[in-house]
Amino acid sequence: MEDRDLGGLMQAFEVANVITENSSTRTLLLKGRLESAQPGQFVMVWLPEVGEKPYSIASAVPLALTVSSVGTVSGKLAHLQPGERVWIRGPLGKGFRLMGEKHLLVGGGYGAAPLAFLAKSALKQGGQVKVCLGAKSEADLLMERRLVDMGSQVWVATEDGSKGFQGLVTSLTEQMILEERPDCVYACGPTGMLVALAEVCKRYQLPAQLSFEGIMRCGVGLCGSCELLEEICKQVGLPSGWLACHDGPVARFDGGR
Amino acid sequence: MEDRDLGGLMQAFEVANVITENSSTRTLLLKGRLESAQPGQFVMVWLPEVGEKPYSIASAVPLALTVSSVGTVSGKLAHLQPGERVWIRGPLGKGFRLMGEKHLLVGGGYGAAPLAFLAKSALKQGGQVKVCLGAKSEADLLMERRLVDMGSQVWVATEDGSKGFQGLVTSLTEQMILEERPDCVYACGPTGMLVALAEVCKRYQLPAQLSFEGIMRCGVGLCGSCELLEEICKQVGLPSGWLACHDGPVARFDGGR
Amino acid sequence: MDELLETTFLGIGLKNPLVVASGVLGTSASLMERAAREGAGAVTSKSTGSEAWAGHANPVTLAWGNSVINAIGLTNPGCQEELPILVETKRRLNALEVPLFASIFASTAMEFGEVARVIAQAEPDLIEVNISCPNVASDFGEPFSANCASAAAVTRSVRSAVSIPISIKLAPNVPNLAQIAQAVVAEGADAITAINTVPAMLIDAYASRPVLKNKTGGLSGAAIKPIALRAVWELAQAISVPIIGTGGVASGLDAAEMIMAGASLVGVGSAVVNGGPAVFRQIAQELSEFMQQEGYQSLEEMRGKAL
Amino acid sequence: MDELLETTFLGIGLKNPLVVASGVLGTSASLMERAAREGAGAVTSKSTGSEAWAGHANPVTLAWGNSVINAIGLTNPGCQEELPILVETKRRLNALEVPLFASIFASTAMEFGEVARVIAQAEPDLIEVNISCPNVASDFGEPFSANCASAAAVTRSVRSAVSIPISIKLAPNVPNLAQIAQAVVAEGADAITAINTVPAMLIDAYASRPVLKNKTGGLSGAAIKPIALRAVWELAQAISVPIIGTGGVASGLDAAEMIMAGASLVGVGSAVVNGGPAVFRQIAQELSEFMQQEGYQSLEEMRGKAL
Ligand SMILES: Cc1cc2nc3c(=O)[nH]c(=O)nc-3n(C[C@H](O)[C@H](O)[C@H](O)COP(=O)(O)OP(=O)(O)OC[C@H]3O[C@@H](n4cnc5c(N)ncnc54)[C@H](O)[C@@H]3O)c2cc1C
Ligand SMILES: Cc1cc2nc3c(=O)[nH]c(=O)nc-3n(C[C@H](O)[C@H](O)[C@H](O)COP(=O)(O)OP(=O)(O)OC[C@H]3O[C@@H](n4cnc5c(N)ncnc54)[C@H](O)[C@@H]3O)c2cc1C
Ligand SMILES: Cc1cc2nc3c(=O)[nH]c(=O)nc-3n(C[C@H](O)[C@H](O)[C@H](O)COP(=O)(O)O)c2cc1C
Ligand SMILES: Cc1cc2nc3c(=O)[nH]c(=O)nc-3n(C[C@H](O)[C@H](O)[C@H](O)COP(=O)(O)O)c2cc1C
Ligand code: FES
Ligand code: FES
Repeated sequence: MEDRDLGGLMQAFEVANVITENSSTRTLLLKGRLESAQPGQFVMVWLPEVGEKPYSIASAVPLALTVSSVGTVSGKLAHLQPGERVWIRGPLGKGFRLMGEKHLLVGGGYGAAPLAFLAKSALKQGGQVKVCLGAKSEADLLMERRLVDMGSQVWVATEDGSKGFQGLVTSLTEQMILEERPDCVYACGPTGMLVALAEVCKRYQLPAQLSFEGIMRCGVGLCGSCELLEEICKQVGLPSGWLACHDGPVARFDGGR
Repeated sequence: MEDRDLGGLMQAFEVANVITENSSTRTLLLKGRLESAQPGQFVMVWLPEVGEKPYSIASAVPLALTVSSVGTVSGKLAHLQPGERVWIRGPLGKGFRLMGEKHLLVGGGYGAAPLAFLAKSALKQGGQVKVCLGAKSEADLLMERRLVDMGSQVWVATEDGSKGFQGLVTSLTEQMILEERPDCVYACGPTGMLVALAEVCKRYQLPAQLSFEGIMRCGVGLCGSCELLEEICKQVGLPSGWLACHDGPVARFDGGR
Repeated sequence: MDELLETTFLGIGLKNPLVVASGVLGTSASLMERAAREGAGAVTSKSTGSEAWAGHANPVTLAWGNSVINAIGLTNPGCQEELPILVETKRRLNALEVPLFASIFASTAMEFGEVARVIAQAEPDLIEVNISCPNVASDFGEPFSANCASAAAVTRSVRSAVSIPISIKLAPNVPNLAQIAQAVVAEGADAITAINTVPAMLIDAYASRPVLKNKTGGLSGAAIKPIALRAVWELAQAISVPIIGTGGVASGLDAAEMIMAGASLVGVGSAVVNGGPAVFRQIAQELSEFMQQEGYQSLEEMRGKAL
Repeated sequence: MDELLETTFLGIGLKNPLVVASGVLGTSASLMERAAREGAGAVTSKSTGSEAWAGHANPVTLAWGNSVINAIGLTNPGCQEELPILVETKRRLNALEVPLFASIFASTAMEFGEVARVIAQAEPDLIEVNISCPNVASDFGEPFSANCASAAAVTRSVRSAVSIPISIKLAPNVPNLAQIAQAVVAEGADAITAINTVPAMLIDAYASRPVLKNKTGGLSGAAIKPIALRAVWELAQAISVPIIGTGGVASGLDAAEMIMAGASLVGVGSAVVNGGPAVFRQIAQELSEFMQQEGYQSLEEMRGKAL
C-alpha cells in the first residue's frame, strides 16, 4: 500500500473494504495511506459526475472515511463497493493536538468519525482516553465498539434514551468532566453541541478542542464559504472571520488558563 | 555563506574576492556555494545589459569562476570588483566522474579552469593527480601554481617554448600517458585538442573524459544550439546529435576496453 | 507601520501596496476586516452582480504547489444584499484606515452602470469593474474584456453612473491588451486591474473527466506570474493611469517584480492558500526588507524600473 | 513497438502519438534523427522563415521546475538553407518510419505561401504553419493568430501553394480560439496545432530588469498545461479536423489527459529539459502502461473522452 503525497490535486483511491457501522453509516477502507494526516483533519472527496464534499479522516494508515448516508454525495459514497474509486485531495485544515494525559473525547452523530483516529493516537502516546458519544437513538450510534476495543472507556447518551444516558451528550459530558477531571476535551459534532461544550469548558477553565463544520467549497482558505458565523465566533470566543477549512476545522481553546 | 539551490532560475551572487591568474584571466570568488556541483559542470552567467555565457565551475564551495577576458561578457566579468554582482543559473550539464586511482588531467587555455576543482576532488579521494597544461606562451598559463600547491604534479607545454615542453599539449600528454600509465585522462580545452586526445586515448585503449564546448543558448537541451558537429561526433566516437549542454560538456569514452 | 511601504493611489492613502484580490476572502464584513487586520493595504470585495447567484457546484477549486484553478462562478448575494455588507465593511475598514475596493460584474453594459450605482451607496474608495471573469461566459455571454468596443461600452456606462474612482479589470487572453486598456482609459477609467485568471482546465485521466464541475476554470497563482508581469509591463508602457498588478504574487520579491513592471498596487489572491490570510503581513515585511537591502527609499523609486 | 500506441493521422502512420514540438531539438538532421531514435512518434523541425535569422541574444531561455520561458526568436538559416537539412532529415526519418513535420513562419501571408512552396520540395509529411510565435512580434508585426481574418489569409496562401497536409499552429492568448480555428479550417487547414507558448515575462528584482534579452518571451511546460488542455478541449468541440495538442505534457498521464481533451497527436517540447531527448520513450511507455491498466484498447477509445 503506497503512501500518497497528494500535493493539492485529487488522486484516485480504490476502495479495499467496506465496514457497516450502522444502518446508514459505512466506513470505506481505501488502498493507500496519507501518512502525514492528523486526527481532526479532513479531505475533500470527489465522485465524478456526483460532487465533492468534505469528510473527516477516520484513519490515515490505511486511509479510511466513515460516511453517513444523508444525501447526494454521502449516499453514493456509502454504497461504494470494493474495487470502486474515490478521488481525494488533502489532508486539509488543522487537526487535534493532544494535550496532557487524560483525554475526554466527545462525538455527536457522525462527529464520532474522527474520534477513533484521535483515540488511537492518544493511546499510542500512553494517554488515558474516555469518550462520550451522542446520537438520536441507539441505531444511530457510531464507533462505540471500535473505541472500546482499542482500550478507551465509552459512555453513551441517546436523545430517546434507547441506550445509556437519556438526553444530550453535552449534559453527559459535563457530568464526566466533573467526575474525571480530564486535561482537555476534544469534540466533533453539530454546531449547537460545540457551542454548548465551549460554554461548559470555559466554566470549568478546561482546555477544549472543538471541530466545527462549515460549507466547504475551495477547502483551502480562498472563497470564504466556510466562515463561521460571526455570532458563533463571539459566543465561543473565536476571532471573527474564522475559516473552518484553514483555521480549523479544529478550534483550540485554552480554557482561560 | 549560504548554499544555493538555484532551481533553474538565475540568482544574484556577490563577488567576495578577485584573484588575478594571469594578464587576462581572473578568478571570481563569490559569496555563496553550489554544494551539489560536480567538477566539469558549468553555469550560465548573466550580467544584465551585457549578456549571458557559460563558464565552468572552478570551485563549488565557495562558488568560483575563472574567466579569461576575450570579449564582451568575459571582459566585463574579469573586471568585476568585490561587492559587484553576477547572476547564475546552474549547475548545468554532466561533469567528470573519477575513475581508478591514477588521474591524468589535461588543460588547454582557459580549459584549465575546471581542473583545480577536479584535482581537489581526486586528491580528497586519495587519488594521484598529474596534470598537463598547455598554452600559447608562459604568460597565458593558468592554474599551475594552484595545482602544484594542492599536491598534484604539473607539466607544461607552450607553443612558443617560453616554458616547459615546446609544442602542443597533446604531444606532451601522449608522452605522459606512456610514462605514467594513468587509469583515465580528463581534458578540457579547444575542440582540436580534444579530438587529438580522443585519438591518442583510443590508440592506448585508455578511458578518456573530454569536456567539449558548444555555443550555449538555452543551456538545458532544448534549442539545439550546442550540438556537436556530426563530423566531430564521428571522429571521436560519440553518437550524432550530441548536445554539449545536456549530454556533456564532458563526454565519457571507455577506451574500447 | 512601515513608512517605506506607504503609498497614495488615486489620492487614497494606503499603508502598503498589497490589495486583497477580488474573490478571495471578500465575502463578508468580518472576513474583509480580518484581511485588513492581517496586513492588507486595501481589500477588494467579491464581485457582485445585480441578482443573487449561487455559482457553480463543487469541485470549484484545486490548488497545487502555488498555483490554483477555480470555477467558483461569481457566487454573490446580488447587489441589494451586498450593499449592507459593504456599508458595514466600509465602517470597519475606516476604523483600520484601510480602503475598500468594491468589485462588480453584470451581463450587459447598462446593467454594469446600474450595479455600480447601487454599490456606490456604500461609498467604497474604488469600484473595480470585473469584465473578465472566465467562469461565467456560458452563463453571461463572452467576457466584455475580449475587445475594445465592449470594454469601452462597460466603462462608459459605469463612468456615467458613478463619480467614485473606477478600475477596469482586464483578462490576459487577448492579443491586444494595450489597445483594450487604452480604450477603457479613453472612456474615463481611473485605473486598470490586470490580470484576471487565465482560462484553463484540469482533467483527471483516471476519471477521464474535467475535474471542475464547470469543466473550465481560471488559472491563478505561481503558474501565471510570468503572464501577469508581461501584461502589467505592456500596460505600463501603453497607458498613464495606475495599474493594480495582480497574478501570482506570493512573496516580497514577487511584489517588487510587479512594481518594477509598472504596477502601483499589487493584488494578492492565490497566495492565501499556502500563507493563510497572514500572507499579507508576510509579503509586506519581505518587500520592506528587500527595499532596505537594495536601498530603495520609496515604492515610487522602484515603480517601472524594469520598463 | 507497442501496438496500443499506434495511430494514423491524416493518413500518416505513427508508432505513437508523441510529436517533437517545433523549436525543440529540430535544428539539424542529426538531432531530429536522434529524437526519432529516442522514441518520438513524429518530429517537427524548427520554424524556418524566408531569410536567415539569428534570433535573440542570450539570455534566451530559463527553466524552473517543469516550466520554461523562452525568447529564442525563431533562429533559422532561411528556407533555402533549411531545404537540404529537411531533405536529409526526411531521408533519415524515412528509414526509421517516423514522419517529419516541417514548421514555417513568415512576415506576410504571401510570404507564408512562398516559404511553404520551398519547404514542400523536401516532401515533409505535414507543413506546420506557425502563425503564433510570441517572440517575434516586434520584428515581424502582430502574430497572424490574433484574429480570424489574418489567420485565414495565411492559411489560404499556404493552401494554394502546396498540396501537402497543413496544420495551423494557434496562439492561446485570444478570446475566440474556436472561431479562429473554424476560420482556418474553412480555408483548408487539415489540422490544428495548439498551443504555442503564452506571452510572458520574468523580472529579476535584484537586477530590476526583465531577464530575457528580448524582455518578453513565451511560457511553456507545466505552467501552461491547464491552458493547453482548455484550448484543445474547446477546439475539439468546435472543429472536426484533428488536433496536435501541445503544452505542458511531461508524462504518460499528461498525454492521456491531452488525448481525452480531444487531441489526436500530442506535442512535447519543454519536458525535454528534465527528461532529456529520452523523454519521448519515457512518456510513450507511461502512456501505454496507463492504457493497459485502465483497459483502453486504442488511442481512439480515449480520444475526446473528457468532452
Ligand atoms: C469538516 C467536515 C467533516 C465532515 N466529516 C464527515 C464525516 O466524516 N462523515 C460524514 O458522513 N459527513 C461528514 N461531513 C458532512 C459531509 O461533508 C456532507 O455534508 C454530508 O455527507 C452530506 O452531503 P450530501 O451531498 O450527501 O448531502 P446533500 O445532498 O448535500 O444533502 C441532502 C440532505 O441531507 C441534509 N444534510 C446535509 N448535510 C447534512 C449533515 N451533515 N447531517 C445531516 N443532514 C445533512 C441536507 O440538509 C439535505 O436535506 C463533514 C463535513 C465537514 C464540513
Ligand atoms: C561549457 C563551457 C565552459 C566554459 N568555461 C569557460 C571558463 O571557465 N572560462 C572562460 O573564460 N571561458 C569559458 N568558456 C567560454 C565562454 O563561455 C565565452 O565563450 C567566452 O568568455 C567569450 O565570451 P565573450 O562574450 O567574452 O566574447 P565574445 O564577445 O562573444 O567574443 C569576442 C571575441 O572573442 C573571440 N572568442 C569568443 N570565444 C572565445 C574563446 N572561447 N576563446 C578565444 N576567443 C574567443 C570571438 O571569436 C570574438 O572575436 C566556456 C564555454 C563553454 C561552452
Ligand atoms: C478562488 C478565486 C476566486 C476569484 N473570484 C474573483 C471574482 O469574483 N472577481 C474577480 O474579479 N476576480 C476573481 N478572481 C481572480 C483574482 O482576483 C485574481 O485576479 C487572480 O486570481 C490572479 O491573482 P492571484 O494569482 O494572486 O490569485 C478569483 C480568483 C480565485 C483564485
Ligand atoms: C525553446 C523553445 C523554442 C520554441 N520554438 C518554436 C518554434 O520555432 N516554432 C513554434 O511553432 N513553436 C516553438 N516553440 C513552442 C513549442 O513548439 C510548443 O508549442 C510550446 O513550447 C508548448 O509545448 P511544451 O509545453 O511541451 O513546451 C518553442 C518552445 C520552446 C520551449
Ligand atoms: S471552503 Fe473556501 S475558504 Fe474555506
Ligand atoms: S544550449 Fe540549447 S540545446 Fe544546448
